[in-house]
Amino acid sequence: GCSGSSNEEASVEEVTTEESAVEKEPLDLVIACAETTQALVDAVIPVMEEKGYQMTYQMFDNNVNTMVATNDESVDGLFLVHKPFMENFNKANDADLVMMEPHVFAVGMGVFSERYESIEEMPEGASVAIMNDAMNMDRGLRIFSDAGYIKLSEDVERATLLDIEENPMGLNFVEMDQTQTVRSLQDMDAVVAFFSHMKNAGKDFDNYIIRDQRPENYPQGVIVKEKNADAQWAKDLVDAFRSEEIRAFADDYYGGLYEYID
Amino acid sequence: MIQIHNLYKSYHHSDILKKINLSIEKGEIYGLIGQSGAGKSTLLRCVNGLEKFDTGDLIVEGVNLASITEKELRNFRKKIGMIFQDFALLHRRNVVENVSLPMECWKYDKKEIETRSEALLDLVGLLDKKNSMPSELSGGQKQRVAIARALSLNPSVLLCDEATSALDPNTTDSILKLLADINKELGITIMVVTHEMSVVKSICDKVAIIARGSIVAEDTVENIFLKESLALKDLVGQELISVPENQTVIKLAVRSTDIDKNFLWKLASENQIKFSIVSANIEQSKNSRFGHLYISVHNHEVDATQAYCEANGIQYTLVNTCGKGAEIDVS
Amino acid sequence: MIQIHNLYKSYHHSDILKKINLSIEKGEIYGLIGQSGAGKSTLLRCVNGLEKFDTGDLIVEGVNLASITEKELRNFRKKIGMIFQDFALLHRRNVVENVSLPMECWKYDKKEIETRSEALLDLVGLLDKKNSMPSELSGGQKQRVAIARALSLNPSVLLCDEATSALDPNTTDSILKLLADINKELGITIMVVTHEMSVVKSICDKVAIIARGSIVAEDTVENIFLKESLALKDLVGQELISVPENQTVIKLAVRSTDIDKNFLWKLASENQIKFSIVSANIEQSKNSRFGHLYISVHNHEVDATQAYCEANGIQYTLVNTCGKGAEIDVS
Amino acid sequence: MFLNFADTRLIEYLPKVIWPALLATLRMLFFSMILGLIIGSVVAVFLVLTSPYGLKPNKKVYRVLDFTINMIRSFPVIILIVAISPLTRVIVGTSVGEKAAIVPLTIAAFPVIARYIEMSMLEVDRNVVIAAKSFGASDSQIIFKVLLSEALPSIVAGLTTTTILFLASTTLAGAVGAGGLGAVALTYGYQRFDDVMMYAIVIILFVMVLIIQGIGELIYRKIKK
Amino acid sequence: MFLNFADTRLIEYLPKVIWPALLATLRMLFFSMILGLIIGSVVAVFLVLTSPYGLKPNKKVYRVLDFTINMIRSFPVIILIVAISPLTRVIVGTSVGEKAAIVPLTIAAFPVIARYIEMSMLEVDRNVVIAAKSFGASDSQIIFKVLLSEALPSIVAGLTTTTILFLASTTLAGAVGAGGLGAVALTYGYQRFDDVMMYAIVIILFVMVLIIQGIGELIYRKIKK
Ligand SMILES: Nc1ncnc2c1ncn2[C@@H]1O[C@H](COP(=O)(O)OP(=O)(O)OP(=O)(O)O)[C@@H](O)[C@H]1O
Ligand SMILES: Nc1ncnc2c1ncn2[C@@H]1O[C@H](COP(=O)(O)OP(=O)(O)OP(=O)(O)O)[C@@H](O)[C@H]1O
Ligand code: MET
Ligand SMILES: [Mg+2]
Ligand SMILES: [Mg+2]
Repeated sequence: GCSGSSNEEASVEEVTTEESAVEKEPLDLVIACAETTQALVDAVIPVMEEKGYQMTYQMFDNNVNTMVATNDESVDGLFLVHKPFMENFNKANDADLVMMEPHVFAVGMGVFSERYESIEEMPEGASVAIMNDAMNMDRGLRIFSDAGYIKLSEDVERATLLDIEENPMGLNFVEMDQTQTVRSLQDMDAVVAFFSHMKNAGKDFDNYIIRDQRPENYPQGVIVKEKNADAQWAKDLVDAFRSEEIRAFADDYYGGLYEYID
Repeated sequence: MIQIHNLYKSYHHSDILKKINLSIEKGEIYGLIGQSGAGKSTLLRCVNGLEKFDTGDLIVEGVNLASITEKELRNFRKKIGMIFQDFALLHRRNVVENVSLPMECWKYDKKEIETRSEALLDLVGLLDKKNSMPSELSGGQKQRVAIARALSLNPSVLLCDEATSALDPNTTDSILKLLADINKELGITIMVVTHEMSVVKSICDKVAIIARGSIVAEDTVENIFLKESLALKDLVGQELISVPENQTVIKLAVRSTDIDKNFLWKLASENQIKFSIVSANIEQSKNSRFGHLYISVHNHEVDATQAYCEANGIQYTLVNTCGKGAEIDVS
Repeated sequence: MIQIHNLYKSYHHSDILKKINLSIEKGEIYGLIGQSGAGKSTLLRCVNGLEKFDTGDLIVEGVNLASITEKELRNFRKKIGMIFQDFALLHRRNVVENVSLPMECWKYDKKEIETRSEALLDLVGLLDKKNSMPSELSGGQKQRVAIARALSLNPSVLLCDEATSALDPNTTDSILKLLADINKELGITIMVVTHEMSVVKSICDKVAIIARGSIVAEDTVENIFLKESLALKDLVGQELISVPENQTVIKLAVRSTDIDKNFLWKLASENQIKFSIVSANIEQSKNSRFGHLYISVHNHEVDATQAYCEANGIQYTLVNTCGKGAEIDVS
Repeated sequence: MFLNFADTRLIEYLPKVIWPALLATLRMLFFSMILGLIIGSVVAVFLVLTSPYGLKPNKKVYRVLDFTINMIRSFPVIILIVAISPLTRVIVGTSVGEKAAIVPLTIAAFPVIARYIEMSMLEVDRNVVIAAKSFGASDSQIIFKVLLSEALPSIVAGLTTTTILFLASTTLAGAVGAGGLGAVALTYGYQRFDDVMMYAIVIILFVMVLIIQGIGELIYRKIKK
Repeated sequence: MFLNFADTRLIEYLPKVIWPALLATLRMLFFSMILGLIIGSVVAVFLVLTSPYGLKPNKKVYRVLDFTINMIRSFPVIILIVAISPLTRVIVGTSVGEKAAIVPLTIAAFPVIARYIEMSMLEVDRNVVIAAKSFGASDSQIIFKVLLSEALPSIVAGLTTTTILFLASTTLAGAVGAGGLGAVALTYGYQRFDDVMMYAIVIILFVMVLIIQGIGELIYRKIKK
């Protein structure tokens, strides 16, 4: 579902007409997004309109498919996933997506608990919910390793549970869906969660036990196919996301969730 | 004892049974005959409480089915065995399991179930097929399984819906003998729906003819067949007989008593009437021996024959009186 | 024409048909009788190619079924109508749709289908039930639908598997008359499996008795019933007859010719033998009139009776010779 | 489960998101079931035809069909969507959106439908088939005029169940940006922790289930006897 | 789809992840199908008993059962997982993990199974039921000795289909940390673009489908005639 009442059918049709008009500089743009970034993309539409673009968005509930769609030119670009995720996708699928410079922002991730105030308080073999998608599992594990609670093997790029070399506290990591970590707060000793999901669940995302130290390593930005990297519309889109107007909107709407990268 | 009083039943908007009145004594074997679609099976299912009726009373073994409760109905049915026209065997149980089912339902002892079902299968001649599935049986074999099943609970009333229609004469006889024996020994009441007149004659005490939902005749077997009401004629049809030239066919209804009195011999030897037999059907029925004899005599001997019959109390009918050889309908 | 040569068929490990040899002429009505489970239905299904057989040859209307291709089989079956013992109606089609189905399959004209199926339903007396579903029919009504359906394609061979077993005598007669008429007018060959001897007598030209998978007797109807081979006795069973004291029962097999010669009258008037009729069954069959007559005579008249029979060429059997009144088995 | 009515965006979303999503779900369900039914019937017919107990036993064809159906059924739908995305692009020109979602949904549905129909046809009284053979019905006539026709009530009941099952599956269409009620329930309800929204959509789905079941039962009763 | 065998971690993961996941899937599938079958049979029996055409028509009970089944069927499984998590917590003490996943899976499965069984029982020859009544079989005897027993082949076929359907559904159990093959395929294959891993797991799932179908058909053939 998309937000504009007339968008729903229009977006699908536009995707198909886009296909044939791919070579010429498009004035009509379709940007893929998901629930997490939809409000922001929606806010960008009027900014782009001022610049003479007719922009719509298409909503996905699956992160990978936004990249699939961009790569096969079913949509023009996307604003959703972070850079390492995109790079991984490129490598595995021989795709040529690029994240436009400058990046836009990053969203924080932290470890939360309703039972304990700190990791030290937690008992041997405490259960910890961790997100089951590749990028966020790595990122979540690195929060623990950066804080010195576990040791990850040196030679892996994207760590999984199998790459934990030392686990002195015997933390018992349980993989689950992104938002499900938040939902399992009362069943787990601790959970790894995005600030955004904590906020959406009506919980205080500042109340983390520990948080990630390098959010800038996971920047989000406008992603397009490489051949469009120099297109004016792509640059204009980046500018729109970074405009004061949108920053103000994001601060207001997401309550300081997004940390803009300058 | 079965008493049916003003029983009325309809499907949708058509009347199937109209004011049926019947009374069957305990231990009687009662025949129910009638055209295809007359309502015989429906009436039988009513007696068992399998079919609800609209109005009227139906009292079977002291139980009034018009006002029976679910619970009573179950116990009631234990005493009423039924053999269905379409057998209604369970497809997924083999022969012996089909026969055992009623006993299983009434929690008979395992051992007893086994011995009893084997004994029943032996009675109907299917012991060698005991492990066959119904789909591997011939039509008559299926019917015999249904018969064995219906007898398994030692019912005090047995309802047979064309229970021998798929059986050869010899097997039919043995099944009928079985039923008659059970009837005699255990005094069970049996209602027999059939279209085979020989079945009716050989085991029934009384018989009713049902036509288009009504009972149109009811009497002892001998009377029904000898009186040959219109109802019976409608049912069994007319037989074509060719009549020789200058001859008259006379139909004689004969009973055991006539037979014992050598009536035919007397006709020939004492009265010197030169008859010839056109058609004859004299059979041993359950209780007596009776039947019809069609003789033809020369036209000028008709009066003498008539006189002889009247003198000896033999029922007769002149079938034709015209002199030309012709095909006529006789019944 | 149907020629069966050394046909052999088994299920699993048991032989069902063993070296069957039969030859049925075009236009003949051929009866097949035998005990329940003898293999009648199986043989009939072989003739139609519905059942494969193990060895032997089966030539129907010039087609050898042992080596027929799928395609030929379909066209072959168009000419072979079959009435099934268990009706096999489609549950989800109403009466007229069931009758129409074969014609639909052979792409008859819509109009023709309609008129023809209504005509057929009229013939079997079910026009008023044309829109009923099979589940709303009585047993006999279902059977008549099956008959109408089997006739719909004007088959040149008709296979009837107990086609009248669920019908009352009158309806049976009208169906048999229908079959006989079709046979006469169109010269179609009919194979009739039945356990009703009256059916065999009234329409069949020839008859074969099958017992435990083998043909044990084959002859014209008159010969089969008058000769009363062991095979027939096995099939129709023994009738219990009570014999009066000092009397002997003599069984006479009578044919039209005897009947025409007033043999019984002569026995009484010319020979002065005081007989009494014990049991009689003389019927009109398709081609002639024949049957059996059981008479009882005083013991000292037995010789005279025998002499009379021999002089007049009447087949006879002494049924008992002992003097005491007793129940004996006669056939 | 506490429902927080204060925070829900239900009222705002009802006309803008939920209504179009409802229509999208109906369209996807309709087309994928129709296409699934068509393909499924054809496959079922060939299964019944070529099965070892069928009218024209053919081991090879039967094995291939059986294998294909089983293979498709072993794909988790989300993986199926990815695996067949090149095919989807060839067929509808794109791998995203409502039209594109119909392709994997159809592909996931037809094996289930085919099995249902096959199963129902196998339950048809053998004697009726024999009777049809006896008057020379061709294999296709036996399939269409006898097997399919006699099995119809059972097939209708199966289709009802399948349709309801796939109503829930259209949820997965959100993965390829096709929208639909399930996707809205997931994204705006589940992922945003807006329980009121989530349950509101479940109620809508429930009403749809009732309607589908009702229609199914109506047809079943109409055609059964 | 090209497969990059160089980058796959399949070999490494096979004993450490895939094997335990396979066992987890088998356990979840087994317990949810068994429990679903038990609850589903009971519900089906009551449906058949109380249906308007049943042995003991009872509109109220029938309506309630029918309503409940339809309601549960209208939940997308992932939402069902969330919706019943309080119940799950009461039953197994937590809403996370393998045991917890069995609860929603069972609850999702039993209505499907109940409908299947109900459907199969409705197809049983009415005359056989009448015959059972004629010798005084009680309602429960008619249900167990006649209806369930006669419908068994059809029920087995339905259960086979349902089991295969829910094999795919156990994938969703990954959402609540229950692991299982589907979750591994998603997390370690799909999300990580390790196609070799993904297809390896699909092949394992496929083999499981074949085995389930095979067992189902074996039983079907055994009990059918
Ligand atoms: N379910 C039904 N709905 C409508 N009509 C029915 C139904 N069942 C039976 N009938 C009709 O009721 C009449 C009586 O049927 P029944 O089965 O009692 O006949 P019958 O005397 O047993 O006939 P047969 O000798 O052919 O078996 C028939 O005309 C039949 O068509
Ligand atoms: N599918 C089968 N498997 C095993 N045995 C079978 C099968 N079908 C029939 N039979 C056996 O073959 C024999 C002949 O059966 P068939 O149906 O030909 O008998 P029938 O002469 O028609 O008997 P009826 O007069 O009782 O109908 C029977 O003993 C039967 O049990
Ligand atoms: N969905 C993004 C990711 O998985 C992050 C969005 S912010 C919660 O990388
Ligand atoms: Mg009847
Ligand atoms: Mg037979």
